[in-house]
Amino acid sequence: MSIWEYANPKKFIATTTPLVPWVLGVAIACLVIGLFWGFFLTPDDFRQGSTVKIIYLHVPAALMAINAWFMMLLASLVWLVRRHHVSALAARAAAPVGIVMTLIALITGAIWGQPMWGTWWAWDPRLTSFLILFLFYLGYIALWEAIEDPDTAADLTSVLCIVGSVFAVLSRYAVNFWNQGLHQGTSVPVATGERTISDVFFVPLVICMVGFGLLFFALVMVRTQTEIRVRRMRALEMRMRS
Amino acid sequence: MKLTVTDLSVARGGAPVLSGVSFVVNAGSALVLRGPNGIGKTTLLRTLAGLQPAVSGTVDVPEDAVAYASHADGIKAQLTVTENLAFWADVHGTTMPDSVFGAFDLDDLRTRLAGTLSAGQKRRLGLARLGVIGRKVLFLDEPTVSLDGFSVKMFANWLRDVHLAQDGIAVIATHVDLGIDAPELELTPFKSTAHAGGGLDEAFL
Amino acid sequence: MKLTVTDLSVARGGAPVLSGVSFVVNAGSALVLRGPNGIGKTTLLRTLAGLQPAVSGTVDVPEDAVAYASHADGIKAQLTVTENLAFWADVHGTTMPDSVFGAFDLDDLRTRLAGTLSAGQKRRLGLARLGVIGRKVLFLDEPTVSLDGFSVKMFANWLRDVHLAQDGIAVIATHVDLGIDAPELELTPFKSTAHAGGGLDEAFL
Amino acid sequence: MIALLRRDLTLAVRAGGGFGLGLAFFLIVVVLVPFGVGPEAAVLSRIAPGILWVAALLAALLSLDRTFALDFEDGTLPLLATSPLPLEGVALIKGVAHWITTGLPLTLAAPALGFLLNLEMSAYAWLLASLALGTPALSMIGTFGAALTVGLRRGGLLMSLLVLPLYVPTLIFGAEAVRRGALGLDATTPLLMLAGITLGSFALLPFAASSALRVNLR
Amino acid sequence: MIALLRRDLTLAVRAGGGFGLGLAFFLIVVVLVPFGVGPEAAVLSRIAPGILWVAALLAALLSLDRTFALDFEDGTLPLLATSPLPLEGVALIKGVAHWITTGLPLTLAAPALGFLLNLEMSAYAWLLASLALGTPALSMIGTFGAALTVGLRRGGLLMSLLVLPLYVPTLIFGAEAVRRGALGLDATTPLLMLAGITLGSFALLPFAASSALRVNLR
Ligand code: HEM
Ligand SMILES: Nc1ncnc2c1ncn2[C@@H]1O[C@H](COP(=O)(O)OP(=O)(O)OP(=O)(O)O)[C@@H](O)[C@H]1O
Ligand SMILES: Nc1ncnc2c1ncn2[C@@H]1O[C@H](COP(=O)(O)OP(=O)(O)OP(=O)(O)O)[C@@H](O)[C@H]1O
Ligand SMILES: [Mg+2]
Ligand SMILES: [Mg+2]
Repeated sequence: MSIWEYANPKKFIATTTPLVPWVLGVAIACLVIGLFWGFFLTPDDFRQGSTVKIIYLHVPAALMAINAWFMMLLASLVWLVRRHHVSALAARAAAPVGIVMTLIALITGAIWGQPMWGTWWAWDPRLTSFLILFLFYLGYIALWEAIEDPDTAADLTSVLCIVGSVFAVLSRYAVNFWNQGLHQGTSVPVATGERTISDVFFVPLVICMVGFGLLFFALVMVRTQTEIRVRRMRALEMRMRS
Repeated sequence: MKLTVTDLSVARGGAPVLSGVSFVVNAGSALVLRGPNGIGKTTLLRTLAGLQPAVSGTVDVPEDAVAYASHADGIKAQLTVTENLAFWADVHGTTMPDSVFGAFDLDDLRTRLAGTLSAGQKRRLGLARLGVIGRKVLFLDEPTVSLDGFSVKMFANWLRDVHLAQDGIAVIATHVDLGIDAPELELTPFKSTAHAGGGLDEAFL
Repeated sequence: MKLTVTDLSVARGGAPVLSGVSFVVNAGSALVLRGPNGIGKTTLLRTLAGLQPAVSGTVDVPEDAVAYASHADGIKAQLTVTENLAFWADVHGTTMPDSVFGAFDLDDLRTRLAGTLSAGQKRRLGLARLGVIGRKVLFLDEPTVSLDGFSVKMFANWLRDVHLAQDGIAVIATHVDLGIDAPELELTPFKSTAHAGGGLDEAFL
Repeated sequence: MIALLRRDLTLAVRAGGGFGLGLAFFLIVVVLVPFGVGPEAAVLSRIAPGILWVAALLAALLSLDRTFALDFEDGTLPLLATSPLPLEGVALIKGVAHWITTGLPLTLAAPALGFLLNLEMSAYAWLLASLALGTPALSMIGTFGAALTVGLRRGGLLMSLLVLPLYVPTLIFGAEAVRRGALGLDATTPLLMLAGITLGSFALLPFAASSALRVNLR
Repeated sequence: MIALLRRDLTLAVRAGGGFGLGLAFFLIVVVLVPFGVGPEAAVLSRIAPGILWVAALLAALLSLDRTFALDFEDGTLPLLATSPLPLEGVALIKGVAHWITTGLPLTLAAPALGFLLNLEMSAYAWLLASLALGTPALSMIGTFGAALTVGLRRGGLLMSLLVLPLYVPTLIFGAEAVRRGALGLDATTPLLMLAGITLGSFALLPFAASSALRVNLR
């Protein structure tokens, strides 16, 4: 059987319903452990003092903010090519979660920036491109909300998501070109395996990242289920009426 | 040329509207769609013209022969009557036959800005567009709204003597009597019942 | 109450359209305006309703009893049928009679967004507004456009049994037969001749 | 009149977040300026009061566009004109509705955007006060502009052209108040002027707007 | 397609100076900024490149608004969709027409407005070049946004929200080119990037726009 069978709304709900409590449970466990470990069991950084602990919220949130957009892009492509309703709804469900992640990254970053750079906000490329990402999320969600017919909305937001992705990458480049910035580069490059961060900070950070990832996954599942139920109610209403 | 509709189901706003509509219209003949308000005439015509997808069933017609005309007939208020028609002729790559002004009683209005026409005059201009674009298969949604009796007759004459006589096809939704000799299709029997299914949201049930 | 029109001349876009129109409509009766497209029915009705000034002549009618309704009937697509009507009831300080939904066959459509109605259903909603605002003198411009036969009859019934029966007045421009028993006024004889004068630009001649 | 206000607000919400969009535009203009001007904090903080006010003004302007146009196109306006509501009241209500959907959220959000432009700490109170006092004037002046251009197909742009010069005094006093605040000076005078402009426009412009509407309906 | 272009230009002229209005808006934004920011020449000259570009962008945006909306409301769009013109062509032509009525006059007028903001002498050539290369991208991106929002009643504002983030790269490279010019540096790289964005948009966005149109017509 093919993976596309899960694109059937009924099957999707049946499969994910038992999954959600587990994923959510593990996510919360990871977050509790990771945050507790990070906040209370790691030493203060020799330069940054205790403010370094913001990293346990900031970095996972930033990561998920980007991944959520990737997921939306994928789901949009699936919707445009194969027209599975669940994928369109999943994209719709992911957007608010993604924008909240973006906001968490922005806000924790701003709080961090105050002691580190002496300012709440600086037009640093990394920060700036996050702000742009926030705007893309905002536009995407606004477009979903503005259109009455769900299929039309799904089509148009998918087109927007694809075009938006291209321009988001372009903006990232442009912003780099425009300003070299204060924000540090990545210190957890997945590909090379090198890292510039010590193990004491690294292990709880990874636990937090896993926690955020699973939390995102669980939230998207729940929200997709809700969207499916909304559509089902709509369908029932139509049937009653005609 | 021939318009063949087989077992067509159409939906609007996610709700099934009509189902199981089948008919054939041969070259040189017209079909009049009848039915009470809200039965689905507009939805059916838009589907036939390819402006919205069918839920199921097929519409068989050469796609580049189709034209659609509804209440909103794409008239630009800031262009004159002639300019409006010339634009559509240009878009369709045809030349504008001068006879069209006579056929739709627009002779005196040629240089008037379309925005200053009365309701009926504007509608005549919208219909004249059909005489300009040279399409063979016309889907007309209430073409004679706000026309006076004389103009209705004029339009019927054009349809019979020009369009159908040249092997055209027309499917017309209307509530009034056009005075042309065409078979009528009452749509009430095709109304989708509650459990007919086929709406776009069916997948969720 | 009485509508008295004396020697009225009306103009549109600077050109005289009709001149010397006089008539009286008594409480409880209607007048049907007839005439070919472009003769000036819309212009006359707008002048009667006070939306544009008359060139000469007088319209005598209590101003706060007047309502005007045309093709564009002020329906908001994003509001439901009930909300649309409730808004107009509120604006006119009346209470919405529940019977109006029955009278215009809107019972099943109460909670539908007006944007999702078919052409005829929308028009019924526009007419239902007249039953809500409680105005006594109605100026109606082609009220039955795109209504089916049954709905036309329903509207005629409402007009006769509700509006006129309560001493209302109605002046209606239409090209179709409404099936109400009212005197007709053919406007063709009042058409302004080229030298009739009375246009707004007369002062420059 | 309450019915009209309620309807306009309902429509603003139903038509896809009427409240949010003016705000979003404000946000975006404020965000775009640094992309144009460059990221230096000193420059940004210097021009912040002016930019915030210009952005507020443009946001108000853009959402004005269709205040009357929608009601004109679907024939609501002639119906309102023959209703018991005075057209002056209609114009006033439109101004108020525009302020609630645009000016108010804009005022509340402005401090957050001040951060982005590195606005001086001392200026925030003045920013809030000046916007609260000044944006109603923007709404009412804009409503007048919308009434003037309601019948025109490309009204939006023409309206901007007519309205922007009328916005100049409001802009000058508003930005001046914030700038003085940023410098730690007293900004009571420009604030009083703003209040005066707002009161004056609400007292007089509904009449001008309604006569413009009446002419456009002919 | 030429017929469509010709008609759009005629309509722009007939509807009350389509050419002039985008320009006028540009002028007014540039004039308003000194009112907000204050009159010091040094500050103005520093921010001039950015402000000119932001103003150009807003002018382009505001006149976009009804690119498709008018054709949608009066039913032209479904008729074009069933005509022999490919919808991609329609979208492309709309972009071109928008550029001719807005981008082109704006480019030509920009140097004059540079004077108002005390732009450095060395920057004028770059200003012209960057606008000439960048404004077509603004038009085409905006046309895409207009196609997305054509069916919505309050489309104008939503369109701005969708389009402005897409404008960011164009804005950055455009303003950067002028700024480098003002500092007497070489600005070839940003200009090349601008040209790339313009070419890319004209190559790809007509397809995205036409698919959005098709969906909106359903
Ligand atoms: C609003 C402001 C900020 C935003 C939007 C932001 C955004 C991001 C993003 C997207 C990442 C993930 C990068 C990656 O892993 O590749 C990240 C990581 C990080 N950020 Fe921020 N940041 C902000 C402010 C700050 C501040 C003020 C600091 C402290 C000086 C900071 C320090 C870090 C650190 C240490 C990392 C981890 C980098 C790594 O080790 O991978 N950020 N930030
Ligand atoms: N967006 C929508 N959502 C739900 N139902 C809709 C929507 N749009 C239209 N409908 C319904 O679909 C049905 C078919 O509408 P359609 O416009 O095709 O009718 P019609 O036969 O053309 O009627 P008329 O003679 O009044 O023009 C109507 O009952 C209408 O209320
Ligand atoms: N702005 C204008 N400039 C010049 N002439 C105009 C203008 N507007 C309308 N007219 C003309 O005025 C005349 C009267 O128009 P009106 O709309 O009143 O006619 P009508 O009787 O309502 O016609 P219909 O039955 O077609 O609705 C028409 O001949 C019309 O062409
Ligand atoms: Mg219909
Ligand atoms: Mg008329």
